Amino acid sequence: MVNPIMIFILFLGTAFLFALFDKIHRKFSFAILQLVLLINTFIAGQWLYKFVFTSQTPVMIFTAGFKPPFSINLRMGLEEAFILFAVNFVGLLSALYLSKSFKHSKVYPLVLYLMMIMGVNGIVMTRDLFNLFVFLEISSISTYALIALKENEQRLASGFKYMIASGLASVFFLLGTIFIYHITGTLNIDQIITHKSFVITSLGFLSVFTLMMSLIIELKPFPANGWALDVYQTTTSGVVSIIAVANSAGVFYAFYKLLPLIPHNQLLFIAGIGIVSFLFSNLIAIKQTDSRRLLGYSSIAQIGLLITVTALTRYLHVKSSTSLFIISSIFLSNFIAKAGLFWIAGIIKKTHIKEWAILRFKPGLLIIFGVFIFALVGIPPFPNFWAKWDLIRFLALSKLHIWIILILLGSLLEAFYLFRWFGSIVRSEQNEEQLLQPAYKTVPIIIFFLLLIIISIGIPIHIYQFDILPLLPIVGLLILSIFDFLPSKLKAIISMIIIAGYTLYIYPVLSGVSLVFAFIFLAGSFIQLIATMSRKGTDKGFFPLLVGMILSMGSLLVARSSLEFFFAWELMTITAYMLVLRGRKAEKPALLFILFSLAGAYLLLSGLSYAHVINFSLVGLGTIPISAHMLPITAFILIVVAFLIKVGAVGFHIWLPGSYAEAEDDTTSFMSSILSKTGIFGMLILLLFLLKMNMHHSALFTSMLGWIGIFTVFFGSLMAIFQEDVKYLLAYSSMGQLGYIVLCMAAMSHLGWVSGLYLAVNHLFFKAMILLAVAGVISRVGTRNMYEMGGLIKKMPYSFISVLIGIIALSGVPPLSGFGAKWLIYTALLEKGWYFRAGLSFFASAIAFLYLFRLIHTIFLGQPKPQHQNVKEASPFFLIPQFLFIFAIMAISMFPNLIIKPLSTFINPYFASTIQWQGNTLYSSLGYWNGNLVMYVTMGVFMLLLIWLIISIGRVQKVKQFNIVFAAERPFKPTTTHFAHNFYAHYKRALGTFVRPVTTGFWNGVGEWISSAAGSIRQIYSGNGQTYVLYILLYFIVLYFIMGGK
Amino acid sequence: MDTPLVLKILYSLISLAVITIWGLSLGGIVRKIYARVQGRIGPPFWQPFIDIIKTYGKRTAVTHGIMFFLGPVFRIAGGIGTYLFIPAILGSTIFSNFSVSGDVLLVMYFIFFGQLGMALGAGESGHPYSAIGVARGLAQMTAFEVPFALSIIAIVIQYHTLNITTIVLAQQGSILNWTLFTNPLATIAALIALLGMNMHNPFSVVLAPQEIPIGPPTEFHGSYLALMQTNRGIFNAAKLVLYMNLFFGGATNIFALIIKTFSIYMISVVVGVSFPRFRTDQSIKFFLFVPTLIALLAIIILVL
Amino acid sequence: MITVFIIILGIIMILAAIIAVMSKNLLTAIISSGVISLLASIIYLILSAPDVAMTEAAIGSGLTTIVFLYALSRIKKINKEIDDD
Amino acid sequence: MIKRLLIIVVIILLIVIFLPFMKNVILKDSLNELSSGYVEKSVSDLKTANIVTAVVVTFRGLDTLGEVTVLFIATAGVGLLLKRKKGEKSKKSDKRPASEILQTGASFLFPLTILFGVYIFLHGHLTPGGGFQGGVIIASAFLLLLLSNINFQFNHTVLHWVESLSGAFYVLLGLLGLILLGSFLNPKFLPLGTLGTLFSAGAVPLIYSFIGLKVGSELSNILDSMRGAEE
Amino acid sequence: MRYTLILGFILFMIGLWAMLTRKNLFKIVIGFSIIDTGVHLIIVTIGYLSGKTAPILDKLVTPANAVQKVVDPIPSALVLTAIVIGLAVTALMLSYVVRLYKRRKSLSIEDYRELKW
Repeated sequence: MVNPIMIFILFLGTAFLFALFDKIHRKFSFAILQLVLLINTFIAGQWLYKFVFTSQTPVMIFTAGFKPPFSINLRMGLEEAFILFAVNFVGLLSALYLSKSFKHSKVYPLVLYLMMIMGVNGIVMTRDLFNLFVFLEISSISTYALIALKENEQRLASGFKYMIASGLASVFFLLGTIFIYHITGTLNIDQIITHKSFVITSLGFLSVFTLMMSLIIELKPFPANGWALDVYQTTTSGVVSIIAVANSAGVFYAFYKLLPLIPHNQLLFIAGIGIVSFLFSNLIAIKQTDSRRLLGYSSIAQIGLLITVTALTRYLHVKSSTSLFIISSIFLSNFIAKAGLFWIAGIIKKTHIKEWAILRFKPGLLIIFGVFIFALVGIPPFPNFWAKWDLIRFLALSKLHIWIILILLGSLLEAFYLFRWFGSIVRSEQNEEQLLQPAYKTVPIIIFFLLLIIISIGIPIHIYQFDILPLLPIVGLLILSIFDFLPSKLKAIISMIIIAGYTLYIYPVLSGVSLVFAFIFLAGSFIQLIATMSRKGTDKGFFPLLVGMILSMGSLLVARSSLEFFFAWELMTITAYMLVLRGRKAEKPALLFILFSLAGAYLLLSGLSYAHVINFSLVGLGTIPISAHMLPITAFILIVVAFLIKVGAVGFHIWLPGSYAEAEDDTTSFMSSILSKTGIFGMLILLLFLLKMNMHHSALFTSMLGWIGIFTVFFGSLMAIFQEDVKYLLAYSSMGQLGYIVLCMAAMSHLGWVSGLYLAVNHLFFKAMILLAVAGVISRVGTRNMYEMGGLIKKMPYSFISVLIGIIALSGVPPLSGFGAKWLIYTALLEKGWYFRAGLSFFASAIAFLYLFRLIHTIFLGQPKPQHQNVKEASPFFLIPQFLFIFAIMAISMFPNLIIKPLSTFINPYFASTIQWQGNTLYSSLGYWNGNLVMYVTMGVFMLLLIWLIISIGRVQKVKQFNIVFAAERPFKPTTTHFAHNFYAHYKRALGTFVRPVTTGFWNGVGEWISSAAGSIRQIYSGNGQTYVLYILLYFIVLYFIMGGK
Repeated sequence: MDTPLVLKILYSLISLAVITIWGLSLGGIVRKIYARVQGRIGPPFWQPFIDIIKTYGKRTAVTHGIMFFLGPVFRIAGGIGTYLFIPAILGSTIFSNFSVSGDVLLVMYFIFFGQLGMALGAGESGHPYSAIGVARGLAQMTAFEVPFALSIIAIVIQYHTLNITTIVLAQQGSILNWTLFTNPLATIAALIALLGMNMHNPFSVVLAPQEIPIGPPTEFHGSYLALMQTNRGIFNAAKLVLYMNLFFGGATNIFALIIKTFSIYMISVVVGVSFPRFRTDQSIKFFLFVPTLIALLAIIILVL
Repeated sequence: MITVFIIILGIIMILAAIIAVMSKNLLTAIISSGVISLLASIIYLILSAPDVAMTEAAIGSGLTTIVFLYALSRIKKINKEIDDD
Repeated sequence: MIKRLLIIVVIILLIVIFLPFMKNVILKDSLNELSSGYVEKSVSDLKTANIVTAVVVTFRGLDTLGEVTVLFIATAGVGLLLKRKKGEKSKKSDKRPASEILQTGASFLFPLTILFGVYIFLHGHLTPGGGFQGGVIIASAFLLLLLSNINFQFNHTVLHWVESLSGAFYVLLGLLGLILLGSFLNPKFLPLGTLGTLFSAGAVPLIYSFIGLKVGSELSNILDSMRGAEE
Repeated sequence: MRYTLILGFILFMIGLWAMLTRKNLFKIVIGFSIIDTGVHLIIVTIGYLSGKTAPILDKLVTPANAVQKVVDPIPSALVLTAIVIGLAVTALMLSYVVRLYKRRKSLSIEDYRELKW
């Protein structure tokens, strides 16, 4: 093992001789610089390897031949090795990134660069308080100087502000150090910590406070951090990435080292400092348009989070390995992502975030950018995700509710601006511009990207002992990414094969209700994949995401623990988000989608954490004996709201119409007919737990849930009838239908669940059918506004048929399967005694009839438009799945027992059955229904009459358009003759009050409020360096009094 | 099923024939009464039969397309189906129809079948008036379905069953056992809904002869119209039979059926002649307010 | 005796500091701040820290002042260049 | 005005907060364990008469190495900011040359000053002063030259070599301690000698000398940069 | 020597006052160096033991009585370092001032605040 002191020797030896090396040639000196960083990375890596993979214990390195406290000693342990490795590695890469700047600069920047990295190394290793000060100064002073690299006015101004702020902080450090020395008589950190009882005296407290405040100010807490933002905004990319990650890492580690000095009861204040920084930085970032300043805010926020987490885990006495894992995961996510993003910023060379749109033409870089952003937000499998999981779990365990709320709130704000940025890039309409991507700049980015991926895969496997099963979605995604160059049709087939294979693979563990959902998720997807073959060209990116999403849904079914469930859930969310974002106008809807989904995911996360005893999954349901306290009421509510968001329950629905409608047309059908059911699946698991543990007040909760369900049905249907855009109409319709399912599940009875599952399956059939048909139509006519269509029945008869069957099935008109759903629902509701809900749902189903008629009428009936004269029938790829679904609907309409019987069997373990079969007649406690006979009677009557009509009429002439009775005049403009626009104007007059956008208004209000808050808070950053110094002092004073200084 | 299928079909045909004749006659009678009220002599009560025979006799020359063609078929199949799923006379094998297929929910939803077909047929004709009429009709339908459904829910609460035969059975014995008396609020609500269903004044804006010639059926003629006229008789009667079963103690023989359906129909007629026409939004608001509240009250009383 | 001496030195230092801060003339300010260091080094001597005293005298009052003066002169030079242009 | 008021309030509050620093400090009258240990060890183990030097060069040698580094960084930083790039023209200074007396005096004093500086750091382990103080004196010698002769150009090559090599040797001495005695910056690999003589205290005087050279050349460099010299 | 301690803090506050209120960049740097001087004074005071002599062995201070005779050498060692660091920072700050002035021809800190929010 190489003595870690060699790191310093190497750094200093080369730095001191650097001027001489440089006299030989810049290439030579630069190579030396690279070599030093490489060797040091290697040394640190070697230690890291030892600590991780062998039972190496931390070592102390003494200097000057004396033992501490007489001499300064260094420590090399797991934490140190980890940070040193990261810092030296990022130093190496950033040096590569800067190679061109270095080539043309004076010799000084190279030296300064080396010293900056060495400073951080020293900060991390030293165990002597004053030595820490020296190294802090080394790294700050070299930073001050490096800020002026490629000098311009703004860099100078920001550098100066940085110097006075940081200079003040170091004065505080010095003051604290000397008084601590005065009290304890030592400068050795470990000794000081063992004597830490001195902190209770007023002098002791003040000393420690001053010392810690110095470090905290160096960590740039809100609001005492204006100078840091200026530095982030202006400094050249290669340098700022080091400042943002390596320097911060060093200071953070110093803070971590000294944290034991803080008395236990004061730790929460420290955590508070962090959380304030986290929340407000993320809040203000919302208003930020300068890309680097935005990244700066994000960095500061992440450091704030780190401070919070460190203080909290310490406060909670979390096991050191666990807390280390949490902290290092958050650290690493930010470290890699932020460095990468700043590097990318240097390639883009644009300041405004909108101008980053040029990334759109560089798919590789865009993917990397996206991955970095996802890593920051904490999307699985990136490290932040795992950290968040463990962290929230601990907080929930210790009942630190407010911290959970604040942390998740801040994360949501962060997700908001990051995803907004991402979305605006993907969906911008900016033209392509030349973008130089020199290798020396891209290589570091790619290396970090790969590193991130490797770590992200490693964590679940090594730390959480994941086997391949929960990781299959990622595998699927990767496989399809490899084949992404193939034409769409081929990829669709590969996707189908993968899904089929996956289904076979998981089939043995499926049973009962999971079979039903497997059918919906996997078989449903399989069939709809046929429609995706209509895509032209290679259509990059679509299939990997789609397969990822589908397999994640499959993962939900076979999850064995809460973690696996949540993992799959988040994976599904993010892939769905990316799919939505592919829609042409999907920027805003996709943002809403991801925001609400993430909010839901965070609720789920906290809910699962509160109910940490249970394994929230179908499999987990049977594993342990369950008692009532395992699912606290808070957990129940949190989880249920999470799923309600997913199904788009009223109040949380505003994300739904836009994202369903603006996604690509075939994607919409996946989302609406399949993805939406995941919320139902989750709710089902939750209700099963509820059922098993006999929770107090559970009747009240399910009753509330029922009301939410029925209001979702009502408002969804009502809003659907006023839509002019066919996809919005169908989106609202989905919302309504999902509401029915929620209502049924909430009934908590055998019949209720049977009807819920029945409707879920049925909804898959008819909604997929209608949406695919509509997608086919849109693909031909090129518009989504229904009033711009009309009379298409003659051009697209097959699509018409499937829409017709679809709407009959949806509206519940006998004899098709939809009536079965209605019959089951009403019987269940009446049996349950939910009379008003039954009444309202009857009203809603009548309203559904309105929008369905409008759908079929305005598209297929009425007057055709002249521009659609040459429209052809939709592509067979759209038609094939539709007809498969028609077949399915016909089958279960004829023989409802085909589906109801198995469903009933699946539900039997949970509820006593209240239905029975006599032949083909289904008897409930209230009524009966013979689907078979209804079909025969109806068809019989219908056929008889049809034959009669054909016979009685004889030959008829098929007339042309406009050959209609029209008060002696012939209308000649189809546009005016086709009664389609604002179809239900009178209805709006009557019931318009119910569809006033109250919810949208509410959420808009929330958004505006947040935005204006951000706008006014950021005014504190006046740009004046002196004001920033004043803030630092105020911050110092206020905190002193808050923390109860005596 | 005790009765063999062939026999069952035969019985149903008989039952259907009877109800068709009665339904059409009822229409004639009502027109007569209208005329008398307005001081005219009016057509004879068999006028509907004549009309139907006449329209059948006309040449059916034009079709606008397949749905246009199927529309009337849907419509009358809906009417016939609705009737066939209701047991018309208690205890009668002939008039029990195909009520074994389903309960009152089936009947309620089967009503939509005809509506939908009609709407589709009218839609394909491409005539704007048809579309306007359909929009109005459907909108109004959603509104009157609410009190109707609520009063049926009230009945279900009352009798703990969805089975029409059982409901009728429960009302036997005394006139006081009728739902009309045991649950007057529900009955009133349902009767108001019936006004809308029959599209008589004040809820006749769907057909609005002056504004949008005759609404949805504008483009239909010849055999199409004949089918629809027939349906008007059957469907009308079917609804009345349903009401009779649910609220008026059902019928144990054909005469009771005739008397009761006539009386129920008269109620709507009387109201019809004495009110002006509502606009669609007015009628929607009306249905969702007065009768809905009444029906809700009925349910609340029952639950308590 | 020493205490009185220190108090007198202290008062002079404070005065010098105030002059350094308040003076409109930069040169005066720079010289005053040099004086502070110089006096501080005397105090260090009194406090039995001759090493520190030497360093403070050499670096704090000597070099620092010179660096200040150099900076000032460069600024004046820049001004002159503007005037020349 | 409000801001001014706020500043006053801030300073008053800071004074209030810092009161314990002034009030509660119990000024001691005997050495604590650590410092008495230093006194004993520097006498017995290091044979260094100037205990501060023992602390600076040996016990807290890493600090001093860092300190030299800080100066080094400052040199580089000032150089980065203020040195003209090679070949970049500077306006001819129209300053009047210094008087003859000053020029002559300077060239006379220059070697003497250098010598004095060297003396200071060579005796760092015996008397007050040491590498830093000596280094500053060396730098002041150069300053003298600069002041007396405005067109004076440092011989950069020599300066670079001195600066680089003295730094490197400093590190090398530390490394020798590591190699020979197992710990970095351990000066005991040279004979300790007798307390109070020039050749005592192991490698301490050697180290301090390199520090002196290093500091001297660095400070000269800073001054040179401040003056606006070429790279 | 509580006086020097207090003196140190007074210098600290005066320097702080300069940093907060003077608009001139030079004055801010001067303020900073005054703060530094104050802090150095504080540190040295902490090491002082009343009535003791410098930690250098000579005729009066022998190896035998050194422990009883000398002041604490550690703060002195620390201050040495701190002074040098202070010089480094000051020199760098002044370089910035020169460069800023070269570009903007202004010494007022209020002229350098276009970066904000």
